[in-house]
Order: sequence, then C-alpha cells, then structure tokens
Amino acid sequence: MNGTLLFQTLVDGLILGGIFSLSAVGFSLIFGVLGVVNLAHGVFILAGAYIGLWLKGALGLDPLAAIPVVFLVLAVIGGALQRTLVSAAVQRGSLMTSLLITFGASLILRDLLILAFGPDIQSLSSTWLLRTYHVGGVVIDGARATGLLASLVLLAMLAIALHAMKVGRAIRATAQQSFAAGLCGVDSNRIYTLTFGVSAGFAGASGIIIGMINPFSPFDDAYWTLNAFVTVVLGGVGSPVGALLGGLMLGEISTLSSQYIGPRFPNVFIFCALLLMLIVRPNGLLGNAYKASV
Amino acid sequence: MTILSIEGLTRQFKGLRAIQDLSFAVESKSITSIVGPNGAGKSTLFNMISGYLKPTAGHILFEGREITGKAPHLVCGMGIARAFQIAKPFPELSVEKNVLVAATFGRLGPRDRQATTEHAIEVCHLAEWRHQPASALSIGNLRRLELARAIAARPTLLLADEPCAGLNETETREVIDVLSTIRKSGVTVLLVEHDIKVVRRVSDRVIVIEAGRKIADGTASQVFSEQAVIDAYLGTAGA
Amino acid sequence: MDAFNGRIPAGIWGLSAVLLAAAVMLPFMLSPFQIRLAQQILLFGGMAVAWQMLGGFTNYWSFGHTAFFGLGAFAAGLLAQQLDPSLSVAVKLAIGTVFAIGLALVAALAIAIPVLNLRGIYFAIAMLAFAEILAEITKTFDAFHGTSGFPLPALLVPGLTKVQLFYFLFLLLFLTNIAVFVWLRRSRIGMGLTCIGQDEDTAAMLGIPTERYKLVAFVLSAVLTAIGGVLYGYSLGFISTGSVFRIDISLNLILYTMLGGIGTVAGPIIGAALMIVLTQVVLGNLLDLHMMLTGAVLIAMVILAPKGLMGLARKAWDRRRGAAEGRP
Amino acid sequence: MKKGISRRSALGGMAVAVTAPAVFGNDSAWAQSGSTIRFGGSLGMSGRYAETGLNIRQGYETAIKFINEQKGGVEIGGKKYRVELAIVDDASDPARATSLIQRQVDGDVSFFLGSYGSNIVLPCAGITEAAGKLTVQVGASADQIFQQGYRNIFGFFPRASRAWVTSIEFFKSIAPKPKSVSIIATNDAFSKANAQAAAAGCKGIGLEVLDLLELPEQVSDASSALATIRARTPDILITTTVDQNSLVIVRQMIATDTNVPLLYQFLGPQLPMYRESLGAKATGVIMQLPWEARIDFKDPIFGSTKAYIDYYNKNNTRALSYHTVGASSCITTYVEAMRTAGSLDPAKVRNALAATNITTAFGPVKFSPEGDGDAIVMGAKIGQVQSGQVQVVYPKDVKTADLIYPTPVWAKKG
Repeated sequence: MNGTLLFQTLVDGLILGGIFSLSAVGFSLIFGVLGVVNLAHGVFILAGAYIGLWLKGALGLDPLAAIPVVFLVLAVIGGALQRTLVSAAVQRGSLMTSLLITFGASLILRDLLILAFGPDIQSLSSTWLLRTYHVGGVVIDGARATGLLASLVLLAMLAIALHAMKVGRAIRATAQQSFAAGLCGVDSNRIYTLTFGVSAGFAGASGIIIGMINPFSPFDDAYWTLNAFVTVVLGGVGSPVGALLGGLMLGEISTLSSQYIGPRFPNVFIFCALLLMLIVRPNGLLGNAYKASV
Repeated sequence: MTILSIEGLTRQFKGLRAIQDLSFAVESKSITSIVGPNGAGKSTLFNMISGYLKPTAGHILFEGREITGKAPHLVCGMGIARAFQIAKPFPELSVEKNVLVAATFGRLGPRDRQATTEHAIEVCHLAEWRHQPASALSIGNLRRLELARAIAARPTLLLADEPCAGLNETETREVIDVLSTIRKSGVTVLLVEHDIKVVRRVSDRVIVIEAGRKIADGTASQVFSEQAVIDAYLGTAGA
Repeated sequence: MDAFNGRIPAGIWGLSAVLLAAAVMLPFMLSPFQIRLAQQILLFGGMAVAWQMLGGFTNYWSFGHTAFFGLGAFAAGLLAQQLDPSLSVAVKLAIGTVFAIGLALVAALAIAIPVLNLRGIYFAIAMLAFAEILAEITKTFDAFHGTSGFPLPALLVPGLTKVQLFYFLFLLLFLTNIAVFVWLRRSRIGMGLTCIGQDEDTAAMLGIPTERYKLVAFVLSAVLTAIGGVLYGYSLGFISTGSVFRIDISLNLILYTMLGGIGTVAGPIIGAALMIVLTQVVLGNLLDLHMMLTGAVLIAMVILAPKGLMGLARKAWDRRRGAAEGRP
Repeated sequence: MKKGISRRSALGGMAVAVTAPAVFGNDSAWAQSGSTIRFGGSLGMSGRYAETGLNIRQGYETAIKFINEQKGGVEIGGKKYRVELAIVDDASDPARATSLIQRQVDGDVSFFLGSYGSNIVLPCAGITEAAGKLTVQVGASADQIFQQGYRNIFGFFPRASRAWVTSIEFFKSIAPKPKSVSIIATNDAFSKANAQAAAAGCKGIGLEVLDLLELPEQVSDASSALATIRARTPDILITTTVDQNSLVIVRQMIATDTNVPLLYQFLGPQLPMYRESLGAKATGVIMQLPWEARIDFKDPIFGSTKAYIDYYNKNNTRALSYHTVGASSCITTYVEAMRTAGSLDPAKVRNALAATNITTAFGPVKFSPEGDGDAIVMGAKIGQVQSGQVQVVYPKDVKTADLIYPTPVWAKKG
C-alpha cells in the first residue's frame, strides 16, 4: 500500500470530518437534552450560509466576521421555534410528534429561503483561494483546513461553555433529569429554549463555514440533516466531543472507502457503519453524555 | 414439597457482588418472607428469579425444573408471577384490561380468562374502578391492581415485592387480606417486605439476607430473636 | 368477547359494506385523474395501515418503510426482465409478487433481530439507515439499474383502463391490509402489542412473548408494504431508486397515521386522503409555496389535534355523550 | 371549552377548504376554451434541480408573454388564439407527477412541455402517449425516453449517447494531440449516461480512458478522486456533473493543486456565478454550449436571437440561461408546427413537429426519427472560459476565439 496516499487519505478524512462535526453538534445537543430529533437542522445550517451571503452582499461583511451575527439570528429563530411549536407538540403529543413539527418547519423555512434567495446555487467567499500546502508529499487544502480549524475552535468554545458556565451546567443538569420528572431550581422550559437556540446558532455558524468551502443551494438541507444523524449516532449523543468523534469517523469512513474501494461507495459504507453502530452501541462510541444507555 | 430452590446463586455488577452464593428452598403453599436492609440484594434476587437478570453463577429450580436465565415471559408462563413494589400498570389501559392481559398470558393461557379476571378484580376489591384507566388510580389501588394482575396470571408462585410499602394502616390491612386469600387458594408466596409487623403476621418462614448473603432462616419469632439479625437489620435500617 | 374485543357493531359492518360497494363502483364514475387520486389514497393509506401493524401499537416507529416498498418494486421489476418474455404480464406480476414477498420476508427477518432490540428513536434511526443502505446498494451496483432506472412490463386487462385496473389492484391490497390489521388488533398478538406499547418490560413480565409478537408484526408489515411496492412499480411502468426508495414515502406513512389518528383503522386513510387531496388538488397547481403551505397545515394539525382527527372526533363524541348524561 | 370549540371549528373550516375543491373540483377550468391554446406539463420546481426548473419556467413564461402581448396571439388555420401556460410542480415525485399530468390530460390539455429525469418523464409519457397528447421538452435526454417507441415525445437535446459527437470531433482537432482522458461522474442517471457516452466516444478515436470515477450524487468532497487524478494525470479531465458538483470539484482541484492540461466541465462554466466565483482561475475550462448568444438565428416569433435576448433582458432580471432560451423555443416550435398543420389537431401537429426544420432563438430545430434533437443540427458547440467570458472555440465556422491548450497550471492563473 502506498504510504503517502494512505496518509493523504487520512488527512483528507480528518479535514472533511471536522466540518461534519461542527455541522452536527447542534443536532446532537438538541437530541441529547430535549430528546427531539430536529429535522429542520439542515435548514438551519443553510439559513446560516444565506444570512452570511446577505451580510456580505449588503454590508460587505466578511463571512468569518459574520459568524457572531449569524449565530445570534439563528439562536433567536431556533429558540422561538422551540418555545412556540416544539414545546407545544411535546406537551400535547409525544416526542415523536415533535418530528412532524420540525419536518413542517423545515418545509416552511426552506420555502422562505427560496423566496428570499431563489433556488440558485450560491457561494460565500473566495477563501478557497487560500494557499495549498505541501507537507511531505501530502497536499493540504488550505480552505478546508481553515474550516477544520474554525470548527475545532467553535466546538472547544461550546465544550467550555457547557462545563464552565452556569448556563452550560444548567443545560447539562436539565438533560440528566428524566423528561417527565419535575425539576428543582432549574426552569426546564427556559433551558430547552436556550438549548434549541444555541444549537441553531451552531448550525448557522457551521453553515457559514460550509458555504465558504462548498457551493450551496436551498435543497441541500436533507443532506446535512442526514449527515448530522449519522455523526451523532457514530460519535455519541449530546456532547461536543461526541460530535467531533462522530464527524471524524464519518470523514475517515468516507475518504478511506472512497479511495480504496471506489469513489461511489462511501454512502453504502457510511450507512452500514451507522446500522452496525446502532446495533452494537446505540448511543454511539461515547454513549449519551447525559443518560445511561437505553 | 419444595416449589422453588435457589442453589449457590451469585450475581456480580462490575465487581460488586449483589448476591453471593445464596441457597434456600421454598416450601409449596407457604408464605416465605425475605427481609434485609436496603441494598441487601432482595430486588436483584427477584429480578433473577423472574428472568430479568441472568445470574453470574448458580441455579434456580422451579418445580424441579431449571429456569436459570430463562426469558421473563417464559418464566411467567411456567407459573411465577411478580407484583412490583413500584406498580407498573399499563397506564392507558383500564383496570379490567390490565388484569385481563395477565389472565391471557399467564400460566394457563387464555382459557377462562374472563372468569379469572372477574375473580382477581373481586379478590382485590377493584370492581369500583374497573373501567378507570390505571393512570387514574391511587397508590393503594395501584398496589392492589398489581396484586390482581399477579393473581390473574394464575401462578403457583407469587413474588410480591414490598406490597405494603408506603401504604397506610387500612390499605396495609387490605393487602394482607389479599395475600392471605391468595395463599388459601394454594399459591406459594415469596414476599419481600420491610414492615416487620406485616412479616410477623403473614410469614410461615423468614429468610434474612445481608450484603447478598443469607444470615438467618427460620420462623419469624426464631429469626427476629437472633442477635446477628438485630444488628444487621435494625442497625442499618434504623427502624 | 371481552374488554379488549367488543363485538364489532352492526353499524360498522353496514358502513363498511356501503363504503366497499362505493369503492367498487367509483372507478366507473370518476375521471381518470380522480381515480389516480383514489389510487394513491388506497395505496399509501393502505400502506400506512400496514405500517401501523407495529408502529400503531408500539413505539417502534419505522422511519424506513420505504426500504420494503422499494425492495418489492425492484425485486418484481428486475425479476420480470429475467423471466421468459413470452410469459403473460399477469403471470410475471404474480411471480414477481411471490418473489417480492419471499425477499421481504427474508430481509425483514434478517434486520428484525438486531433492530427490534433497539428502543424508541434508535429503532427509527436504524430503519432509516436500513432504507438508505438498500437505496444506496441499488444505486451503487450496476446490476440493480437503480441509477438509470428500468421499465416494467405493461399490465393490461381487457375491459378495464390502466387506471381502473391498478385502482382495483390497490383496492385489493388495501382491503387485505385492513383485514390483516383488524385481525391482528383483535388477536392475542394485538393485545400483547398494545401492552408492549405501554410498557415493554412489564409486558414481558406478564408473560407476553414480546420478541415474537414484535417480530410477527414487523414481518407482516414489511411483507404487505413490499406488495405495495410491486404494484406501484408496475403502475408506473418505469422506476429508478429515486422513484421508490424515497424518505418522503416513509415520512408520509407516519404523517398520514398521525393526522388521522394512530391506532385506528380509519385514521391513516383519512390522513392519506386529506394530505393527498391537499397537496395534489388544493395546492396542486401552485408552482411555489405549496411545500410551505403543506408544512403549515402539518404543524397546525399536530398542534390542534395531537391525537389525530379520529382522536378529535372521539373527544367531541365523549363530550357530547357526557353532556347528554349530565356529567361535566 | 371555548378553546375547544374554536379549535374544532378551525379544523372543520380547514377540512372543508381542503376537501371542497376535490369534490366540486372544476377540472373543466383546464379545458381548451375556444380561443385559447393551453400548454401543460410539469417541472421539478422543488428539489435538487429546481434551478433548472426555474430557468425553464422563465423561458416558457417569456414566450407566452411575448406572443400574447407583442403579437396579440397566434393565428392558426385562420383563427386567432391566445396562448396560456399551466405548468405544475412535480416535486420530482412520480406519484405526484403522474396524477397531476393526468389531471391536465383529463382537462383536455393537448400540448405538453416536459419535465426532466427519466423516472418522471417516462411514467408521464406513458399517460400522454396513450391519450395521444404531445410533448416537447428541453430537459430530459436519457436514451431510454427515445427507445420506447413513443411517437409523440420530442426533445431539444440529442439523447445522451449522441450528445458527445461534437465534443469528440473537438478532441480530434486539438493540437498537440491529447493521448489520455479521465472522467469524473456522479452516481445519477444524467451524469452516468453522459460519462459512458463520453468514454465510448473517446475510445472510438483512440484516446486512452485512464479512469472513470463515480462520486456519490451529492458531492461534498472529491479529494480521493483528485488524488487518483494527481497520481495518474490525463491530458483531458472530463466532468459530467451538474453545476453544483462541478463547482465543488473544480474548487477542490485548485485547492489541492490538481492540474490537468485541459479541464472539460460538461455543466457549470455556463453559469455566470461559476465564473465569478472562480475569477481568473476559471480561464481555460471547457464546456458544452447548447446555445451561444453571439450566434444569431432567425426566429419566427421573436424575429431573431438578438431580439429575443433584448426582450428577455428588458422583462427579467434573472440571467439568461440556455435552458431559458430552449424553453422559449419549445413554444416557438409548437406554434410553428401548429401553423404548418393549420390545425390544433394533435395528430396533425405531431406530423408537423416530426417534420420540423426551422431556426429559432435557440438555433436550428430538427428532430431525429425517434424524437430527440438531431445530433448534428442541434448538437452543442464547444466553449472555453477566457478572461471571465465564454468564447466559442469549436466548431471552426462559428468560433469566436482560439483554443488555449494546454491551459496554464492553477498557480499561474491570476
């Protein structure tokens, strides 16, 4: 086996995985804390990219600099969605009904994106023009490597917030309670809203990074939701580290199978890995960050 | 005649021995109580008998047949029913349906299930609530529903897990009545109970376990006069 | 007769007979477009009934039933190409259906053992993954022609137009699904499944063979869904992975069931009728925004009628009866 | 209680609103009224190919508007008609597509404008064909569509297996002569069929096909395919991918410094957005040009290609794409066939369509006996991005610039 090629493939997988990680962490958090599968996750990501696009066009704001703004906007949208619709669905029906709600919301939000920006392919910036790095025969794509770095920074910030800040601890405390149990001292509804908001914010931020690397269109949402699903199941539910691990696994499975088995095969391998993981360890490699395994 | 015999039963949880080399036999048509402080391993024992947990070592024989590690529904089908301490009814089903399910899938199968259901509801004084969903019952009623389901399964051995915990005087007396009725109908009862008064009143025999081991075995008056039992039981439970 | 199975009231029998007579006469009175709508209601409503055989009683909600749907369509379609061309299409369809049933049976048994041990959302995700795997396999390996698609032979019966013919085939499957569902619900298995839906551990403790019942329901549901796939494939005449392995088919089955009322026979059918008429008649001519409006209706329904339309109807009925008896 | 009632009545209202049109639905609204010609059909307006859908839709709308507003309708067989468009969104779902097309067939629409994707087009064609209705479309080009023996379906693009005739001739004309080619496709019907056709064509003229790499349908990472390309570099790299995937691939080629003497992207470089996003790096990329604005053709409705472009730009802000012009020309072609037939009888119009030999804003229109575009007459030209503009470099008689070959490495561009 060609050593350089193997190393190149591993590096490519790592870089790809970093992006998957960031794009999935919001999904993971909502799933871990609220037990809700957010089918609007992909639209949140794309909304982030589109808001970045608008800020760039209207204000000339650099996409990376737009991340805080995008984060806030998406956090408000996400929080509002939870407060109004998701909580109502969970109260009146079950966790399963929340699937229908988030699915409905994704249809609406996607049409709104199309209304505002059209169905065309868009692209955020020219950061991909960054240099190419050659390290001992391995080619490193500057743009994607930047994406990976940004992902790691954002994931680390989230991990710190969850562990060191008071809100973060409140979120973790809420998640550890059983859903039905009454809570002492923590307003669980507020925490749910907050979690939804933070998660949507992270989805939006990842949208910026994705938009800087790849072109995007309003119909990519299912792709990103599905990727988030896989990432979370592979890595583990509810924690940034789980998302990171899952994303990296997804990236490596993708590039390795593509390189050594055939470029058309990664999807088969990804879903087989997903099914296998579900059967062996349903809560992912790291398990559920908050609950004992089912 | 022995209906249940436990031989050298051991269960480990990640290094912790919940049950250690436990052996005893239960006489048919008796009420045998298992007592011991919290964490002594009583629930683990019940979980192993009912097929919920697999023992690490040892054997469980029911009516002379090995049932060690059998699936819960098979154990139930052989005639062992269990009433939980924390009642686990099907919340959206009515009292009657809850009992009917037990009658249908119990030892004798669906034969005479309607009559069995009626009988169990009557014995447990639940007729008044028969159409209520189980989620609407009070704790006392729930406990009797739990027993009614156990009776409806037409078991030969009933595992009753603290049926009186948290009940008031009247409710406790009702449960004791039910237990006596069950025993009179020829069912063996294996009882886990904290309330020593209850134990003294109903038990033919008492087995005391502590930290997974048997430390005493005999009639209630014998057992509760042993110093080891007084130390272990009263000492830690503080009762 | 007991608390679980009351006698089916004569009114229901009567209503069913009237509806069945109407269903048989309809295709001779409606326009082809209306028959096509009815076709879809029968097919997808009927499949939602099949989905309910497991998902309607328990929390085992399959998010990947399109796996069996696609499996059926591909099995029958690919087999038809291998069969002696001189065979009549009806024979090909019959052989294809048997083959699809066999394959679905094997696939369902194989996948059931691992996935039925998963609970709640994990079962849902596992089924989603299973469907994606089958979809990817048909696309990735050229032998399955999933990417570019392949034609299926055209089934013709003298005296009936193509839309009428498939209407009756879908009706047949629909009635089969309902019969199986009603039988299941009234059997011991249905009682057991209902209990599993309430509390699986307790169910096992009370002697219900949970594993076996889940397996029976899952396999029945899978096989009937696969037959739906066979008929759908033949009705289209040309299929690819994109036409039968569709996540939205899986989602729609759940959607129809939820909208109409889970656990009921009429629920999924009402739900299917509502959504199909909504998306293809009311919003059918809209080029934009129809997805958004569909989403809005969906949300409104879930919020306003979380137990579905049947649940709403039952509540209204109870309230009226309560008022009549002078209860609050 | 109050809440309950309002909820119930809200639902009741909803149910009535939803079911009423179904029961009392007025399908005759679709009918061909005396003085109107209705064009029906479906497009995938939601889904991955919605951008193409929108381009085609604008083409149809432009033609309809022009005919009604500028020409006051069309005269067929001595009678004046207005034209009308009744397009629906099939959402790329065959169940939905077939039922919506059936609705139009029931409503006596006789002239259909097609969708794309053979899993939609073929089941729909089954319905229109059986009802003796016509289809002219500018999207679908799968071979299967034209191999069913259908008489009433026509397409502007030559079928996939013939879409590479001009390109192969172009490869032959390049000097110094390229020796090898690699192809990147995605795992979808369109891309795969074209990749196979390209590979077959290349082999036919003695080009060695080094690799035919197939990526998943939606590409987010092509690193492994590009590693293969770097390890075994062909003279020509062909991608038969759709716009979005093409852009992912080319960007990653730049980012990983993957150089080939000639990059041929079937779709993508035609988009202004593609060229803007790549800037100077786009220089040298080759593409197929189904249509070229600078080549002027006479058009029986709009007058000429130039007049068409002027009219379009005056009325629209969206950039003109070849799909848009093609869609307008579908209607032109229909109207011309109706005029020639002097009738709206589908059978007569069908024969006129089969015999069509005209020029439109899109270019010459002539169908093969099976109904797809004549590979020579309607075949695409070859373009190359030079200084941010698309130049025609082949065939020689219409070229606007000389081919740059081999193209400079990425680092030397801009």
